[in-house]
Amino acid sequence: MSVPAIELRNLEKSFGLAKIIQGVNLKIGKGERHAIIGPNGAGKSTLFNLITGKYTPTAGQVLMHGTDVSGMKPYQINRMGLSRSFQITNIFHNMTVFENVRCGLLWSMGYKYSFWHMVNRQRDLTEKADEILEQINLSSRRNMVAGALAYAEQRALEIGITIAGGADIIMLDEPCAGMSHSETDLIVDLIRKVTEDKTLIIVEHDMGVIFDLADRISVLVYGEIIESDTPEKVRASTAVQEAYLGTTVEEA
Amino acid sequence: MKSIKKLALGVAVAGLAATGALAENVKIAFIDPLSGPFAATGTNGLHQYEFAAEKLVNEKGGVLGGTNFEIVPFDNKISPKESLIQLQVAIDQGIRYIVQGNSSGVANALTDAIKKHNERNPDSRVLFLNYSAVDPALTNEKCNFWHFRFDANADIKMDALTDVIAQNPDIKKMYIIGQDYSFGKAVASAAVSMLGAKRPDIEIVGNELHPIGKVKDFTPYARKITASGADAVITGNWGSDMLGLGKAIIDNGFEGPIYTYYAAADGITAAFGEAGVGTLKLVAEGGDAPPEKPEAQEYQKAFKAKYPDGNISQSRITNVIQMLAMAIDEAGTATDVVAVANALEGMTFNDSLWSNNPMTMRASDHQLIQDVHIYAHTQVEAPFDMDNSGFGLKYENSIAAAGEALPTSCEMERP
Amino acid sequence: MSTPSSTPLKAGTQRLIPLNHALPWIIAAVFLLILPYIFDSRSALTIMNQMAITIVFALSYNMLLGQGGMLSFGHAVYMGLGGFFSMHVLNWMSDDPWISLPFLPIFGGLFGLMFAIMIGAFSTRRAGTVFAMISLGVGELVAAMSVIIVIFFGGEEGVSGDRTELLDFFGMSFGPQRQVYYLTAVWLLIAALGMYLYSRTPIGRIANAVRDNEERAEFLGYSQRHVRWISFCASGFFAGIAGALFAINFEILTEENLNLATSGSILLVTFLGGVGFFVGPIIGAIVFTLLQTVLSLYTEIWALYLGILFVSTVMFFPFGLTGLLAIHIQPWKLGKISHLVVPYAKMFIPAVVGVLSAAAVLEILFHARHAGLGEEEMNLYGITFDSHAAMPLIIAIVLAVASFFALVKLAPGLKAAWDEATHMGGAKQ
Amino acid sequence: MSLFIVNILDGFVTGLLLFMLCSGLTLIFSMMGVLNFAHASFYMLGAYFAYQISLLTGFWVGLIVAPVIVGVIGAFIERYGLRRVHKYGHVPELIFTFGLALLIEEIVQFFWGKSQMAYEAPEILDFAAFSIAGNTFPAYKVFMIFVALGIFLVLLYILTKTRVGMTIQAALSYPETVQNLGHNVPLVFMGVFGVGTAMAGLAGVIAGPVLGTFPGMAVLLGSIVFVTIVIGGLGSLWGALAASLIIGWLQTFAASYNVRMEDILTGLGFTKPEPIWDSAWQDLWTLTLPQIGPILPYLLMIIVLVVRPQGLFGKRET
Repeated sequence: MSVPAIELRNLEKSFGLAKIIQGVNLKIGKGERHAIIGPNGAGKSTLFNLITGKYTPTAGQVLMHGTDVSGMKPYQINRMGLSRSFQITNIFHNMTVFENVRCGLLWSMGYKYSFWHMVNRQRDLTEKADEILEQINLSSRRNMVAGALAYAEQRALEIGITIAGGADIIMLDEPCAGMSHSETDLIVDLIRKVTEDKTLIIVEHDMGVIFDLADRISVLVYGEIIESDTPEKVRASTAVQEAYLGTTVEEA
Repeated sequence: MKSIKKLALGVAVAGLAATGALAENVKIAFIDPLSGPFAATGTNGLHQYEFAAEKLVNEKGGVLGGTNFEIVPFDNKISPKESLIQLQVAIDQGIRYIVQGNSSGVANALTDAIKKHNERNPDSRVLFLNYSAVDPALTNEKCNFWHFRFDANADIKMDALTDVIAQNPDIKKMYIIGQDYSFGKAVASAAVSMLGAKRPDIEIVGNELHPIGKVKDFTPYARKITASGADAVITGNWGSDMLGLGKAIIDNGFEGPIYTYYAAADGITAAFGEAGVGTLKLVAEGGDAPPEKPEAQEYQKAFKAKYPDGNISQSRITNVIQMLAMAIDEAGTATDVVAVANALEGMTFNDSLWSNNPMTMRASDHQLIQDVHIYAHTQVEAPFDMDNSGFGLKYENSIAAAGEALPTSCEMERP
Repeated sequence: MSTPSSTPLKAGTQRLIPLNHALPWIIAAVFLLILPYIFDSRSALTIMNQMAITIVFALSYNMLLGQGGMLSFGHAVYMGLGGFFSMHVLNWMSDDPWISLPFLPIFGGLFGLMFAIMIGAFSTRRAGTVFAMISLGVGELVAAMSVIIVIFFGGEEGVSGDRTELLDFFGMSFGPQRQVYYLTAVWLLIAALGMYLYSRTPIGRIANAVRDNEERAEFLGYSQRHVRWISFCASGFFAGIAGALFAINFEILTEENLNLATSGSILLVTFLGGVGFFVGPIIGAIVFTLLQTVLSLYTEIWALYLGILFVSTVMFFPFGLTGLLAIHIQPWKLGKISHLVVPYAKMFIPAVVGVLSAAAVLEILFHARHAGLGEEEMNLYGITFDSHAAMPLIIAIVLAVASFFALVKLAPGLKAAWDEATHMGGAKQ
Repeated sequence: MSLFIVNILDGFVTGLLLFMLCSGLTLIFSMMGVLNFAHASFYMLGAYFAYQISLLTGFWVGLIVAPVIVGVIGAFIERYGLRRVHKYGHVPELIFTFGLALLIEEIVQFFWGKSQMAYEAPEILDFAAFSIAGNTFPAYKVFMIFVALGIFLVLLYILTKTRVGMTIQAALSYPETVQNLGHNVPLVFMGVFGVGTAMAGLAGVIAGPVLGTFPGMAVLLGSIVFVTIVIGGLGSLWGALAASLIIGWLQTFAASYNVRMEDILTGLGFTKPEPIWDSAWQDLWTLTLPQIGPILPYLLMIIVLVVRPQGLFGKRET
């Protein structure tokens, strides 16, 4: 196996006395669609925040394409090609939908901290942003203020902003939370479409989504990964069932 | 404040009002703080000007055979920038005489601006009659032909003060404390050099500056002064810094004299009250309480009748008004300020309400040479007290024609 | 943490001046060109210059507050230092000048920029309260330094210079006020255009993004700290230009150019105008300068009115005066602005009477309390009366209360008209 | 040495006075997330009301009544002003209190004019409690210490022994638990703001006679109070106490000892340029500690914020 896209080595995180992540080891290969599941409070969001640089690990390492990124700032990690979405919708509410996507593009398209380009005059930016709007089916909402969008549309925009920068590792934190069945189907299709040929790491409660999307699944319980394998094997694992899945599988 | 409303012309049409005609009043722009922390001093000064113009000029037939004086107030919020704007407004209204006094910083800005204005606009020259700003520089290195000072400057006052101190053998140790800015420093350096010349045996046990307007509690300074064993204190503080410092020193049990420049009126006399008697001394020009001349007593009574809350705290204001009236009459014009300035220059003035001795506007630097007194803060009968407190300022020592011998570095350039 | 909500500071991107329309800029330029022919007195020119300087300063402040979400209590530092350095450059060159006056603001801007780079390096690490407090601390420190370091700041007298001592510029010596006016006006246009264009650049857009949601911006590859720092530096640059313009106009800089009162008043100006709009600070600066210079000629308690105006703006119109204008854009676009004319006209008289009589109450009370004993007579709106008598006060109170009730009574009518005017469709049936 | 003890006592008084302001401000901030820029203005109102009342009935009635009036005004402002602005976010709230501070200063001048008021300590306390090496320590200052300590103890009792107090205390450390106050949240907010401002008012009542009652008194103290709670850590009562005392002593000692830059520089081996007034370094050479005393708190704040943004005792980031 080549260098994994993301590798976690003995990753630990404590808040005061509470040890939330206790020694996680995980390798996620390039192009893999990897889901992280676990009961509430298992530390999934904390793990996400550790990988993306929002938190600094207490011990252990995060490697991205073989480079140690632990302790780096979110923007540094993002620049190396990792982008994430948020569990609670995290968009620029006062900007238009179009501008939201454009903000996601600026860095990766090389505009960085430029103060000598006029954004409105950059045809490449506008075209790319419109292309992404097309992909996430929000072209008709282009000039609306993002805060005025319906919830499902905001979730779609969230994904749009996340993928805009063209990162090759995409991390989605409960993209389907709070959605109806039909909306969920649309979002799953969208995720599949926009993460083609990319590494996807996803946290989700909806098991249907997980088993639909994921190539591999890791099960996080009390800050430890108790199982990491293909959906079939995870579904079959007694350890997982005991610890977590149990009835949920049947329900799904 | 009714004269503020007389300014109804406002800014936009201000330019139209230019060129004072014969029948029109001689307008005098009063540019001083009328709002903000120093508004009390400014407002009181304005009242004194309005009253003096009315009583001493207009009621006596005006100048040039019937033209009245009119004081036009401008609020400069004690800001140099606002002062410069108000100066422009005043000039646009055809005003040729500017009076200002509070803050040497403002005075410096004004004298500089007026000098440039008069150079660039010979058709609308103005005179600057400074009635209170005592920074020595104004009549020394920064002097100019358009500026006249009616108060004794800080050096002259210190000269008088040190003359008096020199005669007091009880003073062996002196503490000098002041606000950390030009005036505080000027007082300190003058005190050091003059004491050194007149009483080399006096030890300066403390010479320090504190930030201006920022000290909440002067107790630590008072402790330090007591600890130094000083027999007397000299301070140029004013406003709440004066009150805070003085009260802290007295509260700490200090009994020697505290020589001040500005420890009176605007609430300060009232706030010191009984506590200040015997310790507070003040150096200034002006009259006794009650003044020696009967007409001055009448004047002061009339003023207190009109402004019961006011004080004749800047008695030189009457000198400004009277001397300006004399100069205008002598020059025969109120519009040609060069002629008026030439008349003022070197003028000897015998009719001051507050003084029996003549005063001279020294030609070399435009500094009025007059008597300076050391006052004691003590009980005074109304209406000659201050702040209606029953306390006021009485002569203790007098120096005739103070500062006459002090040299000036002024190199006057005349038009 | 920034929780996105529709706060006035985050209103963002209303485009009152669209880029592809140069028209507003041309109108502004023409307006500035003819202005001195309408108001030609020296004081009017001085006040217009003062306005222009305040506009540049307020616009630069809004780069922080409005566009960057940074509340600063010490912005005067950058304008003041820019001004002081310009003054020193002016004095240093006066013996042997090699530039002419119109280029001086470049120096002011560069020195403002220099200090913004230095101070921003640590102050922009965080936004919100920490930034506000550091700005307050730096503001206090620099203001205090200005009194202590006399050799540079000139102590209480400040530093002055003579603007005519540089090289003539196409025959202009810049002695006369009018020449200075045109210099200031040109720089006003340059600076305003520069700041406007800045807000359309990638960094300008991202500054908005960081203001609204700094966390999200971090995960888009942008360091929130660097974004704030860059905005801060740009703001310092333009503040420095304002400082140099001040130096040119007043030929003196003093401690007041650096102190907290100046920093506080620019916050007032900007907020009054409306922080969510590019033109907000411009309107704020014009209104504030007029209030400060003109109102203070008529009444002693102008600062009280200003305080009331400011507090009620924060309470009732958090989008500022510009916000008040901007809410009329929608009815205008819908072609329904005419619906508002009648209710506005109805309210006009009670509103004017209400404001004037309320002011009269304050004026009478103030006069009765503070005027001299012989000065019971006061003059208000051309009427002369005795301020110590009860009648004028009662009349003023009755008028104020009556017009207040009239306004309350008319309010539902206005609201209905508003609903109608902002409601889409139905107008042309 | 005796001067040192006197300074310790003086600094203690200053510190406690600061703490009376800071405790109210901290309470308000912890509960409502509002940094009340106008806090010192309520302190000023306290002094002026007490002065006005003392003209009629003497000092002691003012001591009780003035803070109550200030508290009622504070609660009123919270209810009809601050709550209105609250929905726009914290920055507009801060701007609102900033405007309020300006407005209150104007209102005070409107009624009382611009001069200093002759507000005096009661005669019964107008004697020297004791004196150390010629430095008298007025009884009034002893009284101030007792009032401040009394306030502190009462506050401590309320916060630790009463139900509302414990909820408030929980809210100090965990802002989200404010919700546990149930449907009375607005009332509690109003109450906390009222009590906080009343404490500021009380501080004004007892400080007015010592530090002067004039329109500038709020500005003089305003930003220092702010600085103190930022140094102590926003939301930490103990931090506020510690920072108040630190600043009290810092300012007292800075004013008391004429440490001169000249001595330090000479000690470091530099030679003083002569004559000093021609040197570009004149201001550095002539600098003394009392000159920079009042700005030391700001310097301290900047250092603390850069090194430890949550303040000395603060748990959460601002």
